Amino acid sequence: MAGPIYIADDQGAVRAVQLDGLTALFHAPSGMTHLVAPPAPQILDALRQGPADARTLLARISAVYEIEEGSAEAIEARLDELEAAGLVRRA
Amino acid sequence: MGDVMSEQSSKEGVLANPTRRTVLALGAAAASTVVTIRPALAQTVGSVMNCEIPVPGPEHSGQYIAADGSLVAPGTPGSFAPPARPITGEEAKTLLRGGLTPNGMDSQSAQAYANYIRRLQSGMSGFTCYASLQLPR
Amino acid sequence: MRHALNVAIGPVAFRVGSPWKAPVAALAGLYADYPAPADAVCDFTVRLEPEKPWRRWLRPSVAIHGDYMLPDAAPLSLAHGLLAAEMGMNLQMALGQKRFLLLHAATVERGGRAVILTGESGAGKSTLAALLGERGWRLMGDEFALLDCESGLLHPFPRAISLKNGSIAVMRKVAGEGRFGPVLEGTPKGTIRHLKPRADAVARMTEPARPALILFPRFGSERAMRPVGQSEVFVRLTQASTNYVALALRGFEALSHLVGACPAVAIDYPDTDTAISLVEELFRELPQ
Amino acid sequence: MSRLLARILAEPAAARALNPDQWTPLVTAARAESLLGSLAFRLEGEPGLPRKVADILEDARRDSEQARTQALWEAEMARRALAATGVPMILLKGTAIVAAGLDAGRGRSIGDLDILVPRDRLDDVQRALLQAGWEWVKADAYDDLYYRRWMHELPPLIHRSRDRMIDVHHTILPPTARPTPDSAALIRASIALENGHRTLSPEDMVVHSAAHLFADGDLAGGLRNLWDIDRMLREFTARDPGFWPRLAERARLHQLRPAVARALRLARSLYATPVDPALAGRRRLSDLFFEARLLARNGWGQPTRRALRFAFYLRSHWMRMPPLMLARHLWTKATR
Repeated sequence: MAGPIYIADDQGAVRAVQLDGLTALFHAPSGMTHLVAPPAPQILDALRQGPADARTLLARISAVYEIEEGSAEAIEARLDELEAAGLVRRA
Repeated sequence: MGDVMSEQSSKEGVLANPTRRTVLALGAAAASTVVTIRPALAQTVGSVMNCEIPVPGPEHSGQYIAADGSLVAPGTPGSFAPPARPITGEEAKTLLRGGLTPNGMDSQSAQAYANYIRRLQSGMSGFTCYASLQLPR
Repeated sequence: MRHALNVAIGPVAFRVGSPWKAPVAALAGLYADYPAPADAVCDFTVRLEPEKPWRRWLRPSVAIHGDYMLPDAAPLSLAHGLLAAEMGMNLQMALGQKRFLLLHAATVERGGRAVILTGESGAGKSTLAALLGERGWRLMGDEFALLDCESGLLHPFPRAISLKNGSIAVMRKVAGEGRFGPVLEGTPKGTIRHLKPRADAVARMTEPARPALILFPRFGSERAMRPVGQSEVFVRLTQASTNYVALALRGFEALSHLVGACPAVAIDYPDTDTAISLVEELFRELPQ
Repeated sequence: MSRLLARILAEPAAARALNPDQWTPLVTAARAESLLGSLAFRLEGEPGLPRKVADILEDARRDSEQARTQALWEAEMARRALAATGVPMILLKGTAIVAAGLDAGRGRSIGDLDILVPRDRLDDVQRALLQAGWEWVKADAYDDLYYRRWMHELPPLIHRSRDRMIDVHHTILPPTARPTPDSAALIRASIALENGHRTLSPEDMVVHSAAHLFADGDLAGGLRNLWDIDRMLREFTARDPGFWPRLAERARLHQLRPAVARALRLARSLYATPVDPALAGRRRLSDLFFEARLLARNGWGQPTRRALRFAFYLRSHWMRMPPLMLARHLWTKATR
């Protein structure tokens, strides 16, 4: 069964600066700054290709990166965090 | 300044130009990957005010403080009378770290006061002072 | 307000008023060499007034009010009116400053390049900056560094240095009695005495400098230094800033630029001489 | 000083005649009345301002842009939190004004998020907000009971990570107040904005502002609220010639015609607002007291006219509660 579908703000809404290992994001709609660690930036990028549920996202990400087994739960946990921060929303 | 910014910005995004087959750890379900910067006053508070926390606040004056920091009717068994004067910012800092008990308080009531302070929420007397004592979240 | 003083400190002008004469007179003494605000317009107003009307005469206590105020601020005794004025001005900066990114940091400058000293209160940055200010550096400020979001330059905020307890004697050895304000005993922070910055620091208070080095000094341990990574510097500076969030994108850009442009080092020191030699050494090693 | 502030707001060109030493008191009074942002937008582009004044006003404009971003973001987060419940969420007060892009929102300071929802959906709303990270601002049992029994809103909630408060209203005046606005009509007439939010209809927004100003409080911050009314009246009447009769009709429906009439008279007096004379009615002696209360602020930002302020404070309690209840309320507050 498919989980909830998530949407990310487009690239223009977010300014990103790399700071050794972490990414500082300025999110214009909220005026808030978030420091995010991998895999959060990768998830946001994958989600910008179009709305998706956790399973689709996992597929998009594993097309590019080597990832461990059984990662759907971890992706969902990351999406929950990103949703709480307002960086992604449910469709 | 604009130049440096555009060099640093990940304009292309991470996926557009990835290192093929880089290992990406998705992390444990419980780990956190987002830290949000909050407004801060903590470091400057000593410079901007002489801060104190009334226990309890004037809106609840007369009530006693239970060991868990909640407010109860005066004389409730196991509860403590309020301190004679407000707790200063410095004392609160010491109390919250479980350090020495300020003068004129016994350790059990000090513990109850510390718990009261921990339960303060925005809008209550003393909250700004308490919030300012917090380490960065 | 019966008594009032307008004073400019760096790019910021204050109006301080009180129904009592003493706090305003003390402040006027300390800031006698500072210019009056340009255009006769002040950025911020501070009121040092009785909390309740009868408190003007009966056990007088000074409440710190003004354009910006905080709940939970307790009044000070009238004898500590000068400290109340200092806190009142700091409070306006902390809550009301929206032009510059405000960092809770001391700043010193040499050859147009500035060193930012920041860290928790009590780390000794104020005393260290004051000492550097007597040893060939220009003191730009002991409390707040003002980062211009457009130019990336630091503006001075050379208010009178607020010395606490032991550091009063340290500074008394290197600065003449004439530069000190009255001794304020028994304040919530202990004994306090204000030191006027050197004349050149006041004369050059509108002259900005380019940030070159960020230091996180810590007093009390063996001499040590440790480079600090960019993300740690970024987060620590957001926590040292009272207006980072309020400045939104301008703050983000200014701070990320600062963090990208300046090396950052945490330094531990057992005594001030060691601290000064560490600062000199790190400053010499900077690329020209 | 507040009178000068009101005058410059109404007629920005008058700022050219100010002496240099009038500016600091003006800025201080404007800050104390939460009107500095509005003043800054009114004086934008005004020639001949002292350099320092121009800087202060520029900072104020930028600051209010940030306040606007934060307010709209909080509304968006509430909208997301309530989306699954299907409850219509209507923005009120400052957030509604900026969400609708009204003139009154230019430079406006905004505090808590205020929303209006149908009374019979309060439980769903409460549940959804608590689940999305809002928490009760701790209140003891008495306060809680007080809110639930007598107030027009839930006890305030605060978001645990964003530290912003939300007030959830089910009507626009306490049920104990003498006028009883028709909350079902408010909700029925509400309008959808392009950005996905809802606000009250223009007429109801003015009625709500007037109710908030004169029927629900001690007039603290009243100069700013009256400025909202001035801006809205000018904008709504310019857009739509049929506005005045509909405003009159809505004011009658919500039993708030006297409050609306007084708002019109005071706006005309302080901000030179063009108003419908029939709806505004004849000037009353008591208008002078309201005017004096609204202007009770000096150039040091200090409140003045202590006795008058206290009288209005008592009035605010008197209006909200029947006498017996007021006595009980004050007794409980005094004895605990």
